[in-house]
Amino acid sequence: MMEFQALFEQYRDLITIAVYGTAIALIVIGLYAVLMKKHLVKIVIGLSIMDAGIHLLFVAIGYISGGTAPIFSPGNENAGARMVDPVPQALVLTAIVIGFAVTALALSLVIRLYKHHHTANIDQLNSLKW
Amino acid sequence: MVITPVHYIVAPLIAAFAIPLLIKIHKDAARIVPGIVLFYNVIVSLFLMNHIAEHGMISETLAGWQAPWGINLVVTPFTGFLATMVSILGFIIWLYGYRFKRTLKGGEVKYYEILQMMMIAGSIGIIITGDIFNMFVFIEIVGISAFSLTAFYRSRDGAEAGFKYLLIGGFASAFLLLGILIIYTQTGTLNMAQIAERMPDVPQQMKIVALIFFLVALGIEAEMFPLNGWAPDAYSQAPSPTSATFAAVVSVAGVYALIRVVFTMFDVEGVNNYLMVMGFVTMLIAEIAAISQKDLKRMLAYSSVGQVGLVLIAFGIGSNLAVFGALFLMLNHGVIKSLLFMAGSYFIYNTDDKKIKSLNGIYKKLPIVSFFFALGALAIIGFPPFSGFWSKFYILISAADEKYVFLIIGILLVTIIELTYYLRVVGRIYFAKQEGEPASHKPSINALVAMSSLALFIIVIGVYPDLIMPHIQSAADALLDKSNYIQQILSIKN
Amino acid sequence: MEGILFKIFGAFITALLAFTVGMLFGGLRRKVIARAQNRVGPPVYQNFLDLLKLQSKTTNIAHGFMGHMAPVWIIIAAMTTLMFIPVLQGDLWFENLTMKGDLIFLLYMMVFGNLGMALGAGQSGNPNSVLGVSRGLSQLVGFEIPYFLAITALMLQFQTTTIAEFLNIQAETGVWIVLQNPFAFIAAVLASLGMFMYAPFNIVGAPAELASGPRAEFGGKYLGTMMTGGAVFAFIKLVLMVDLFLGGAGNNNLEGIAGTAVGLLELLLKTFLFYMIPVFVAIVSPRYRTEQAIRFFWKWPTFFGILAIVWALYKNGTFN
Amino acid sequence: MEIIAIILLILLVGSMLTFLIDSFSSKLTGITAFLFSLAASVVFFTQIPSGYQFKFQLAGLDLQWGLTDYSYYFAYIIFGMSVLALLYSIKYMEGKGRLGYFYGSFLLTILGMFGVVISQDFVSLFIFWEIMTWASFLLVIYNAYYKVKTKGVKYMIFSAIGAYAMLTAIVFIRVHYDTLLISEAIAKGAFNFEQYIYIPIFLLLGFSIKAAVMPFHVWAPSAYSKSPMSFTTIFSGAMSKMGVFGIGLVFTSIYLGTNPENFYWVRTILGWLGGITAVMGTIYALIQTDAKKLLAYSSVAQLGYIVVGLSTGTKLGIMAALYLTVIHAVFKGALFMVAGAVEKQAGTTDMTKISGLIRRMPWTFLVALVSIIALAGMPPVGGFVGKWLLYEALITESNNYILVVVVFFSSTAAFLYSYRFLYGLFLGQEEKDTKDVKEAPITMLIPMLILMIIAIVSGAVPGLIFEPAAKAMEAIGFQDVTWQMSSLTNLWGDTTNLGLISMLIGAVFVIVFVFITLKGYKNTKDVGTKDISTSGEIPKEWENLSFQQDFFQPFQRAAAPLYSMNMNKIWKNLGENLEAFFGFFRKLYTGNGQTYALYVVIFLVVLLLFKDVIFS
Repeated sequence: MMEFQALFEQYRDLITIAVYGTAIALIVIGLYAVLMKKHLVKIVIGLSIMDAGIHLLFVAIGYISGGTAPIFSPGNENAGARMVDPVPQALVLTAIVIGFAVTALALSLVIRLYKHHHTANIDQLNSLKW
Repeated sequence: MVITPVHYIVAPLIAAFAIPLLIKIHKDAARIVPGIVLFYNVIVSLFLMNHIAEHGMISETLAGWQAPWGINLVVTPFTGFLATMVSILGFIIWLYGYRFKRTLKGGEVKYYEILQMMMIAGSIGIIITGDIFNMFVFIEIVGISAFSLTAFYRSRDGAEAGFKYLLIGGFASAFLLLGILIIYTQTGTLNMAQIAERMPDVPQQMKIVALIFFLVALGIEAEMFPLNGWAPDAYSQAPSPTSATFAAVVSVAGVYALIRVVFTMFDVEGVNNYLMVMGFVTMLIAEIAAISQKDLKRMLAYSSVGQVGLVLIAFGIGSNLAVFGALFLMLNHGVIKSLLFMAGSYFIYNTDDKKIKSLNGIYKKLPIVSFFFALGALAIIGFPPFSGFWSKFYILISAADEKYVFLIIGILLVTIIELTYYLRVVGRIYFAKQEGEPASHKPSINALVAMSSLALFIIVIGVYPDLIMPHIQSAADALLDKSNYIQQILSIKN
Repeated sequence: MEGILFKIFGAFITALLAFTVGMLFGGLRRKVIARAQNRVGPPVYQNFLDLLKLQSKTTNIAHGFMGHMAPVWIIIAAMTTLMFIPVLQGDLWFENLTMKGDLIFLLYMMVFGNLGMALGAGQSGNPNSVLGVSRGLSQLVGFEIPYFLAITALMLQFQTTTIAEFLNIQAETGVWIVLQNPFAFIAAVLASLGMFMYAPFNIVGAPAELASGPRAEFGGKYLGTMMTGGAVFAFIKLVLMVDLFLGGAGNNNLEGIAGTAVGLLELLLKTFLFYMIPVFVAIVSPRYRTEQAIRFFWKWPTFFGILAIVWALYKNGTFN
Repeated sequence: MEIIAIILLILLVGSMLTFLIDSFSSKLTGITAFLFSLAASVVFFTQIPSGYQFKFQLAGLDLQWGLTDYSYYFAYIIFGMSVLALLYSIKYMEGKGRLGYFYGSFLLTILGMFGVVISQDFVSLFIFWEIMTWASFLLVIYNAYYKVKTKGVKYMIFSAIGAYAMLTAIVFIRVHYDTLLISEAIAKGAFNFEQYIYIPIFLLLGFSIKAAVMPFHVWAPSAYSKSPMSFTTIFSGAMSKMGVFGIGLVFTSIYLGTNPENFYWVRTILGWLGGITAVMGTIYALIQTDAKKLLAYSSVAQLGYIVVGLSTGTKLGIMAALYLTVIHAVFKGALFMVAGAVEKQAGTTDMTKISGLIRRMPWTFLVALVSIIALAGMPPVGGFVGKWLLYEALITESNNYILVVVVFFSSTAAFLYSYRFLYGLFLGQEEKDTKDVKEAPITMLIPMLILMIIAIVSGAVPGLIFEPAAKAMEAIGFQDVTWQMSSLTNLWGDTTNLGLISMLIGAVFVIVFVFITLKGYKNTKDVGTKDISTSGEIPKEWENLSFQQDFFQPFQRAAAPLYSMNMNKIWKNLGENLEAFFGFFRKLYTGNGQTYALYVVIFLVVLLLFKDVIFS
């Protein structure tokens, strides 16, 4: 455990960059998928990826290097200072649940759209316009 | 205090889970229980309004955590006013829709009623919550209910509209999360009062970036141009009571969220001008899009967007009188647009066609509904002596106070556009020659009661606005008194 | 009481004078035209004979109430107008109601008769009559414009709208208005060409083409009465022009009947001379189509009319 | 309860009651409406003195209702015309559908008009103005089954432009002068040109649209002619006069409170607009083949005269305008009633289809004749007085010398359509299909005859109208308005003695009429219109002897350049181009969800890029 922590200390900046970079990359990839891909499922996947990126970002900002789990346990009453900020994690949990619901709904809509239109190309779904 | 704000949220949630069970006992439970819940919400609202009139604002904390840390629900005259309005309108819309869906099978009614109830409850949640992330959750609740309801008819267009709404709604939630993220990193709190308190210490750049994310995310909910591509589709494809709910409840909640964030949390210069300009653009584009619509509900949808634009203009002006006008307009728009959607849906029900041209001479078939539609049209344009006039009048007065000559002229010119298309429809209903025999579905008694109560409101408030004005005035005062809001919330320990 | 009787008697005298002079001038016109065309022509009193014949006809055809009323209208218009025009200046018999009405009133009253005739012609049901009316009314719009311009110019220049005042002004200054505002005179003369409806502006009643136009369906007592009215009207138009531009008549220092006689002679001379203008124009003119006539009136006469107003404003010092 | 509120309540209750009664008995509606309007006017004339005031608060605003001599003058017109029009309606509307709707809106319109004149603050003025507008809109589209999209809405759009111009002025009056009371605003000089010039301009714009002044007159002809005639009677007679009411109010206070130098150009512009309105109205009236349309255009022209009169701003000019206001209501009301009677009895007012009704409807013809004489402005009927005052005001008191000619041109050309109206409906060949036409019912004739008598009397004794008019002028700020009972005097002292003229004309009429009737009485044959001399032939039954098409063709050809300017077309093009332009913006909503998403992102990026510009 300690070794791992030491290793982590060594590459801390790198990991920070990696985490934030991954988050932003996920967001950009998701955006790209949503805006550029024509397939409905790909768009939904894009949305999920974007959400995932944001969630990652959230968790990343709450992280304190070397922190502990945000649990007050007997004998560990003064852990508050070293705790990882619990709020973003709570938020992310909620957001993941919501994202899951949205994705499920989106996919069901995609199925229905495909049934009606026999295509999953978003450019052809514009009977409602102007 | 017997009744607390949390009842707003708990009652619908319990009901939502209970309905699938209760439906086993009685098949009409799916219809009746939401009504009871919504009516209970009305009682809660009235009780709370009464309470805050005597004892000042309420800030209730959930799960025993004190205000800055725990989630709190806040009822000020402002949020209380909006919550009351939303719950009453929600109940009336339920009353209207009670028998509207009787042609559907029991199971579907269940989903419809639950979703509808959750949408209204979520909207109330948006309004009364004092926590920014909690607001996000409620926005998502409303969003998911709204996406599903938009696609409720399982038709080709319904699914398409639902998907578009969902796509844009997904963006809204993503950006909202990003905004919350930035705010949280800078202030370390999610309580809106505390955020507002700590906001002066936040670096200007961060503040503005966060604000922009909020503006875009909540702009989507508030149907601001160019973020409102989903709105006309969703309004026109959803079942009609849902369209009414979108106009009367969801858009109110969206505007509330935007205003709360802009007015309370942030203190950025220029945001007022931004609201004013974007509001005007929204209104202009929406109304000129509405004028050549061939589909009735789509026309009403664009008109709703236009009204929201006017509300944003008024909030953008930002003076006490302007906020007063804006709140009055939100109320009027909720009432009148509900009435229009309700009446319009009976037209569609009778003609089996959403096209405006199929309304020719429908007056003979549906005299009362036509009357309500005409009344609503006149009221929403802003003709005296109907309630719509006063809100527009106060907004114009407030604009004049700030010497926005061109804004006033612009608003009035747009009103002329609005007038044109509404009166074309009214003219068709009453005077065009009827072609073919439309089916005859007379409005049911509950729908008539719902519509008459709205019509009565329009006329009574139009003739005697003093009835409602003190409440709106105190709501406007409460919104603008930001420091009081912060102090109260952070000091209430109960 | 005596005054009123005297007035009524004066009115009769005036009417008689107007009737006689008008008929006589009508005859003279026919004679002059005949001579100019190298014919012998009818005798000067021919119009009186015509009238006698018409009035002594035993059967009369009426085309309904308005047809019956048309001559009445014309006489009303003629008599009323006559009463408000100073025939002889300051003369007891010919004063009538001179000071009780002004130019604007006269302008309208003079059209009154035409409308009556038009209505009578309308009821006859003869399309030719109505065609004539249509042309006549159109032409009316043509010549009234320069005429009104001329009159307005006079009003502006002399700050009055009463005809007797114009006579007084001319008597006081000793200069006829034709010299004080020549442009107004030109405009008025050109307009009066149309008013008399002789060639080239005689398409209204073109005998060959429209069967005499508005009068086509009138005969006997109706036509006779209308002729009477027409004669009085001719006199009125002439006297009005003479009053407005040529100093009027009767402005002499002689007392009693002699003064009246000299005044009448002066009046006859001036009106006759003025009358010869449209008559001579008629002799040498072909016929305009209606729109040509209207266009004509809206060009040069109107131009002179506007010039007259400018002149009047210049004279009364508006530009200073 | 305040008596003035009771009058409003009577009208409101009447409106609702008639609307409801229609479902039980449509015959009763007309009578009910008539009785309610009668009750309202009786209460008004007996209970409310001039100078009455009533203050109260609504919506946090100080409102005030009341009557000055000026508003009383217009109240005369409103109630007088309304009662007569409703009496006329009873028979006129008989057998038509939706009577409850018609009479309900009718009474609401009266309520609106009455409200406009009693309003002494801008908010109630605007409220009643709008009530009047939309209630009348309901009546305008009553007949227009196919033309809702264009005709009715056109009226409403123009009305709305006017109303909103007014509203703009009102909100700025409140800001700049901190008052909403009309009298206070005037006292503080709100209408002056030295201060906030857009306030009077916007107000004038608002009022002149209701008065159908160029270039906003295009709504009027179709709205007037498409409404039921009994409504057009007060539409043209009383409601358009609300515009006059407002212009008069604003204009006199500008005139009395402003340096004439600043005022000159607006006076000139308004005068010329009025003049051009008169000319355009007239020349379009004389080419119409529908009698209703002809009258409608003529109304536009007549309102042009009134505006010209107002624009002089002098005593005589305002007097002329006020006098014309009443007399136009009287004779145009009568004429619209005549048109309605013809429409009711003969089925149409298209002059190419009917003619020669004089023998069938003699009384109607009599009314038409007298009213047309008044319309043409000929003595001895009342219309002449108005024309005389107008000319004399323009010549003696104003310096618009060319304008007077324009007005004169218009009123001379008015003879053309005057004749056209009488000839087209009543004279000319009697066709077979109008043989069975009956005289209008007595309840339709009575209001017509009353109006006719007013027209005749006011020609001989115009002082009856001058008296309240002079009081009205004193109420809006003119001092020492002089008038005589039956003669007219201008600034230079020239008089026209109307009493004498009427007596003279009457005397000559009697003498000549007796003479011409008695002379050869037995040998006078009254023959029909087929017995005419066409080249010595007796025309056959089938021969077409009606001359109704292109009636004033020569004039039309001569005045062709005037006809080329068609305001209607200009507005129509503007409207269509605007809609096309709107259609272009509408394309932003492509219907593609991805595009919308793209908008969101682009909007976000733009905001982020320009954040320093937008949020300083």
